[in-house]
Amino acid sequence: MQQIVSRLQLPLWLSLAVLAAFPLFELTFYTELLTKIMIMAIFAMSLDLLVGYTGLVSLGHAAFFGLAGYTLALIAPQYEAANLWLTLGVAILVSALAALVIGLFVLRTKGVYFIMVTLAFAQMFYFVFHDTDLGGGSDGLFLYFKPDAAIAGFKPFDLENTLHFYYFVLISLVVSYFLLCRILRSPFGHALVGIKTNEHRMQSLGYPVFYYKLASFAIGGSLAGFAGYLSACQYGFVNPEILSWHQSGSVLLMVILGGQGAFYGAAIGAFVFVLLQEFLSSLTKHWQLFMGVIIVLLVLYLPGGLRSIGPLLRASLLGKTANVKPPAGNDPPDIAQEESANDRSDSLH
Amino acid sequence: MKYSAHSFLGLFISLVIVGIGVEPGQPAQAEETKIKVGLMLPYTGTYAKLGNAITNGFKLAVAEQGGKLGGRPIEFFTVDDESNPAKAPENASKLIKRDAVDVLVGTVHSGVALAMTKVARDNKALLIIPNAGADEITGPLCAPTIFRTSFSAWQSAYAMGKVMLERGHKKVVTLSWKYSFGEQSVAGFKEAFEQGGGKVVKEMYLPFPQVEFQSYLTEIAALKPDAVFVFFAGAGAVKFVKDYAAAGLKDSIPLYGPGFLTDGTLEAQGDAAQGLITTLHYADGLNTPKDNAFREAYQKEYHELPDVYAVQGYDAAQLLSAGLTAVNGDISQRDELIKAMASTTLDSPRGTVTFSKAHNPVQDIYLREVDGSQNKVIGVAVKALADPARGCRM
Amino acid sequence: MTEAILFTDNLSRHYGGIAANSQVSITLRRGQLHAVLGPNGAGKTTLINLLSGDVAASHGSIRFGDQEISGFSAHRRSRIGIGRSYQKTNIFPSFTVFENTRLAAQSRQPRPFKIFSSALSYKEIVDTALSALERTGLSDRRDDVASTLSHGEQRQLEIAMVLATRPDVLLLDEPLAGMGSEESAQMVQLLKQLSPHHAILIVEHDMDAVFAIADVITVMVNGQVLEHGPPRQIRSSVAVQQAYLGHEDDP
Amino acid sequence: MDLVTFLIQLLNGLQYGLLLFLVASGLTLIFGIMGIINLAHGSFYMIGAYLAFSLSTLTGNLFTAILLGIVLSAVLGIILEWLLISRLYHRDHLEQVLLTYGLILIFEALRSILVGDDVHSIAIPAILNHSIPLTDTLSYPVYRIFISMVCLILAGLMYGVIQRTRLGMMIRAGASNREMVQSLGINIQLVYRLVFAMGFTLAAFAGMLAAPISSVYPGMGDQVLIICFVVVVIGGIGSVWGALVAALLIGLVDTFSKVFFPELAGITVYLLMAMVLLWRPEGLFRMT
Repeated sequence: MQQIVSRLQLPLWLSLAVLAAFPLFELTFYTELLTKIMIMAIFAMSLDLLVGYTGLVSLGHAAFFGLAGYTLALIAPQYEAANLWLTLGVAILVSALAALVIGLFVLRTKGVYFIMVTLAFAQMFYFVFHDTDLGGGSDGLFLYFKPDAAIAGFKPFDLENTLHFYYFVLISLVVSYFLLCRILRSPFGHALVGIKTNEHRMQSLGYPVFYYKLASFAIGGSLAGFAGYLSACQYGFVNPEILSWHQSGSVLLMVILGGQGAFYGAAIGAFVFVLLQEFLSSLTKHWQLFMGVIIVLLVLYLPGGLRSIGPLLRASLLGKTANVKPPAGNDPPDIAQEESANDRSDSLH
Repeated sequence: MKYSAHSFLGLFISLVIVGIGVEPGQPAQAEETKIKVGLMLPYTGTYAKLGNAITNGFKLAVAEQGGKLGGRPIEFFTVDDESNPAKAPENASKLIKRDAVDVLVGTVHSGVALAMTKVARDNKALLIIPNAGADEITGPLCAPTIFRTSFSAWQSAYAMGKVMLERGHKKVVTLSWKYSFGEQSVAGFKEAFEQGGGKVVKEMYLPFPQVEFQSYLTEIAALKPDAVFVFFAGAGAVKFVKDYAAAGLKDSIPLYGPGFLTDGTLEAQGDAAQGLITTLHYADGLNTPKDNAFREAYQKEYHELPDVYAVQGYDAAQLLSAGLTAVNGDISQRDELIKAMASTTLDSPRGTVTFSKAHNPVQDIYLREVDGSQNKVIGVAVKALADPARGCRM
Repeated sequence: MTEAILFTDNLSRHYGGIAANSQVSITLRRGQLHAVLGPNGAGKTTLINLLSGDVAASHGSIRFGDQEISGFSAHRRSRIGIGRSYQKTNIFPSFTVFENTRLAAQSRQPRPFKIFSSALSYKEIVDTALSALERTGLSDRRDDVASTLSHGEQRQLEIAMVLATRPDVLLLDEPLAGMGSEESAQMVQLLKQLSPHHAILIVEHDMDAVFAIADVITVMVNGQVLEHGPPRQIRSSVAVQQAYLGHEDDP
Repeated sequence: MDLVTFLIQLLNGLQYGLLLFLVASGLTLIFGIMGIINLAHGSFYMIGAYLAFSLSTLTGNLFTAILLGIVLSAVLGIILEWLLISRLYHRDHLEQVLLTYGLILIFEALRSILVGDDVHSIAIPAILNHSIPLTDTLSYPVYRIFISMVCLILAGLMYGVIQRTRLGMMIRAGASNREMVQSLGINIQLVYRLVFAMGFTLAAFAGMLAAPISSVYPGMGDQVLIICFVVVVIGGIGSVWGALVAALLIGLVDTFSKVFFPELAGITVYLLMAMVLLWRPEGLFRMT
């Protein structure tokens, strides 16, 4: 209780303050870039719930991201602004339902199968939008007006305004983060981490593991849908590429880059990935080569992600050799660390 | 113990954010007089060659005027659009908002161009499209600040409809990729062909960019039409023309299409393409003084023969030059500039080009026949053809 | 006679042509500690797997009370009151000892999908977990990460987790394996305490312990039941001595 | 649809399926035996096609190019296994996914740097550049028949190797029990290296064979990869026989759906996969 500002909270609040103050620089392009990055951070966190906390390595997460974006583009009227709250609700619902249905199929598989099957299902959605006239085919759909936030005539903010949109996304990011942390702290969240750690034992302890995984998959899908909705809003444009497997690959990369099993890690991953991409592509047209090399080096030498740099550095500075190499893939997800981001008043330790 | 790790990361994020805040490469304020041109074109991927040809053409025109247009030096900002529509809005806004370009030039891929059009409309930016042929750009999406120096999908396909009627074909099967440019090509063709009494017995589509044609060829063979109209470009065009010949159809059912079928692909298509008849707004062997001079200059500069894309890039610079000259390089006189651009008559390597009300080129569509590695002109399919600009309210 | 809880009738499991269990019929009763003996490969662990649902039966039936449960999944069997421990320690190595048992206790929570309340705010679950730790003597290690425990302590944790699910039937696969003598004695003591209120099936190699605590012993060989009865009867059985005790490899 | 057209479409479907099998068999072997999920498998196909292009331009003969290409891709496979893949055996699937995803980016970039982004085509060798007239309008290209025959022969060879030879025995044993193989004193490291090189070469070889009919273009590996995943999921991981059946099934379903439901053609194979998953989550021919 006495630790109102926990160890983790200070840097997080600092980052938040920087983000909140950034638009004061009046760099429109970079404000928009940050908006995009924050949307990707929500997307990456939603995947981290699956990868880092439930042990479900999904290579088809872009399906839910794209589905919500398309939902917005399809239900929004062409010549006026759509209602934000209504369309947002519908879009998230569509993503959640899709995740439930796909989950019923893909969760029947495990391991390598799961990876391939999620990829294949996402690809199926890609082709639905790519090959049929439903969503404008491979050319995609445009959204000429950003959704209107008015509730009963009162308009709290205007998304057409770059600044308003920026803060709307920033608040969404913060809310998503705390929501996820809360879920993680719940009995349900603890059970998910149990499943990631030792699914078989969870089963024999009496947990209907399938339904837990399904619920997690649906929550992750919904949040990905939220991010997809925001992304479609930002650019007023959806295209099959937003549900392509490269998009799924990129978001998985963000999660791993930051360090799976910590939501703020996924957010860091999103920041670093997008900025890296910006930076490399401004250097050379063959930026993919460098990106590829960075990925390979990351997997070989920093499997714990950027999040593990600190401990690694400390270990090498102190001359410790133990624990320098994190046990690949089996890192215990940081329940405790995430929890400390919330208050610890009910800790029983 | 955890403190240092997390504070490190927090610091890192902060630094990154502050870092990008400081980094933007503001061009020096001193040279106000420069006109900033943003080239958003594909420099990697399937269309990379087209992007380079357009860039070369544009820069050739600038070089011919001593590195200036309308008396102003030109500064280029380049973004590789990767032909990826998903990244298009962001790339376009990068040029408009970060680099604050005066003119946006791009691109090849229609989907990307549509997204650029939207961003340009939203920001009221001047946009010159040197290739993408989606009908909407100079149709429902038309705007005073948006120009095109290439063609609309409708144009070359409509001309082909007339040609195939003249050649006595009545019953035709069409095949194309299922995306708007393909569908619009087929629609343009069908309009001319059925108006003249022909009949399209079957419209077949396959998803873009699939290239497994065998089952479609089998169906064509079973339907036995008088002729086949196709829209394909690039890799798909290469493969289709070869598969068509390998299936033995080339000798029994004649194949036609807009010129993209055989442009920039002849080396790869080899014998399979010989004798194919296509329509396009440019051709080899036009033998006009302007075209000959252009070809010579281009070859001297880049050590290869120019293609239709280079012409379109060249004309984009000519169009901009016409506008800038009219306002003596003062790009802030936006209305005057646009008026001058819209009413100009370009002396293009392809012939004389004017602009329609929707800012689409009005131009001759040539009839061409593949001969060796060239698309030799054999006539004019339709003179001074203008796109109907359906849905344009301007 | 004490209450019979779990019955099997001609329970069999085949792998290809090999019968890991063949026509096993046993009855577990509350208050009775039922030990299963047999040489390696006799099918003892398979029997536990069959009862717990980790492995599906090829033939035969399993009844829990008056319910046929051979079609139940493992988690469902756990929820109706069949708890098991594993021969190879099967815990959550990266969690604290407390969280291991708390997670086990939480499995009995009536509303599992509450996603916004703190896991630590459920007093009953926490109490169950703490009491399971206390009974297994792990209370003072509850904040340690499970992987740092000694082998014997991990075995105790294994049992604590089963207890935290409050089962009626305990299926214990070699709970004493690898324990020191003091820990063993403690575990034997615990088993004695648990016996009156649970039906316990225990697979164990430690003969002295088995004969000291078992009420009933079943001897298995090659997947089949060889002999069945109270310890005295088993000790004097010629068949058992020939098949098993005669060439026992465990000292 | 008349009978002749139906039979020709059947032939089209089988030919497509056989080629798919060639790519997917390497993928399933690498999965099944080494436990590696390899996203870069599509890139191997792409590399094969570009090797065929570069080498046939260099030597002027496709067959020479293919022979050289096989040797080169086997060497490349061995180097790749030694340099990178061998470090992945004890890592989890997530890291394998990422590393091989990184490889895709690297290979595409190298392709762009070394060969450029143009579309290229490769001439069909003169002796195979004929067509067999089937109806008055349609002929069937001999080269497509040639591809099918080669694929069939390879499938037979693979069956023979896996069922009859010592290497095959190691492969089968390696798939079912890695530790056991090690304890038998078999050099598992060597087996893995061979299997990976074989998988690489199979994919590359398929790319070389297909190059004359598909032409050679950037990003050609992507589509192949995902369809191969579907093949492996349907057939069952590690089962070469399953891959053959699944590939033929997909070839037929894809071809006929293009004829009957052109709108849904892209989706039908995935629907097929969904149905198989409901029925048998482990695939049709899961190796046990």
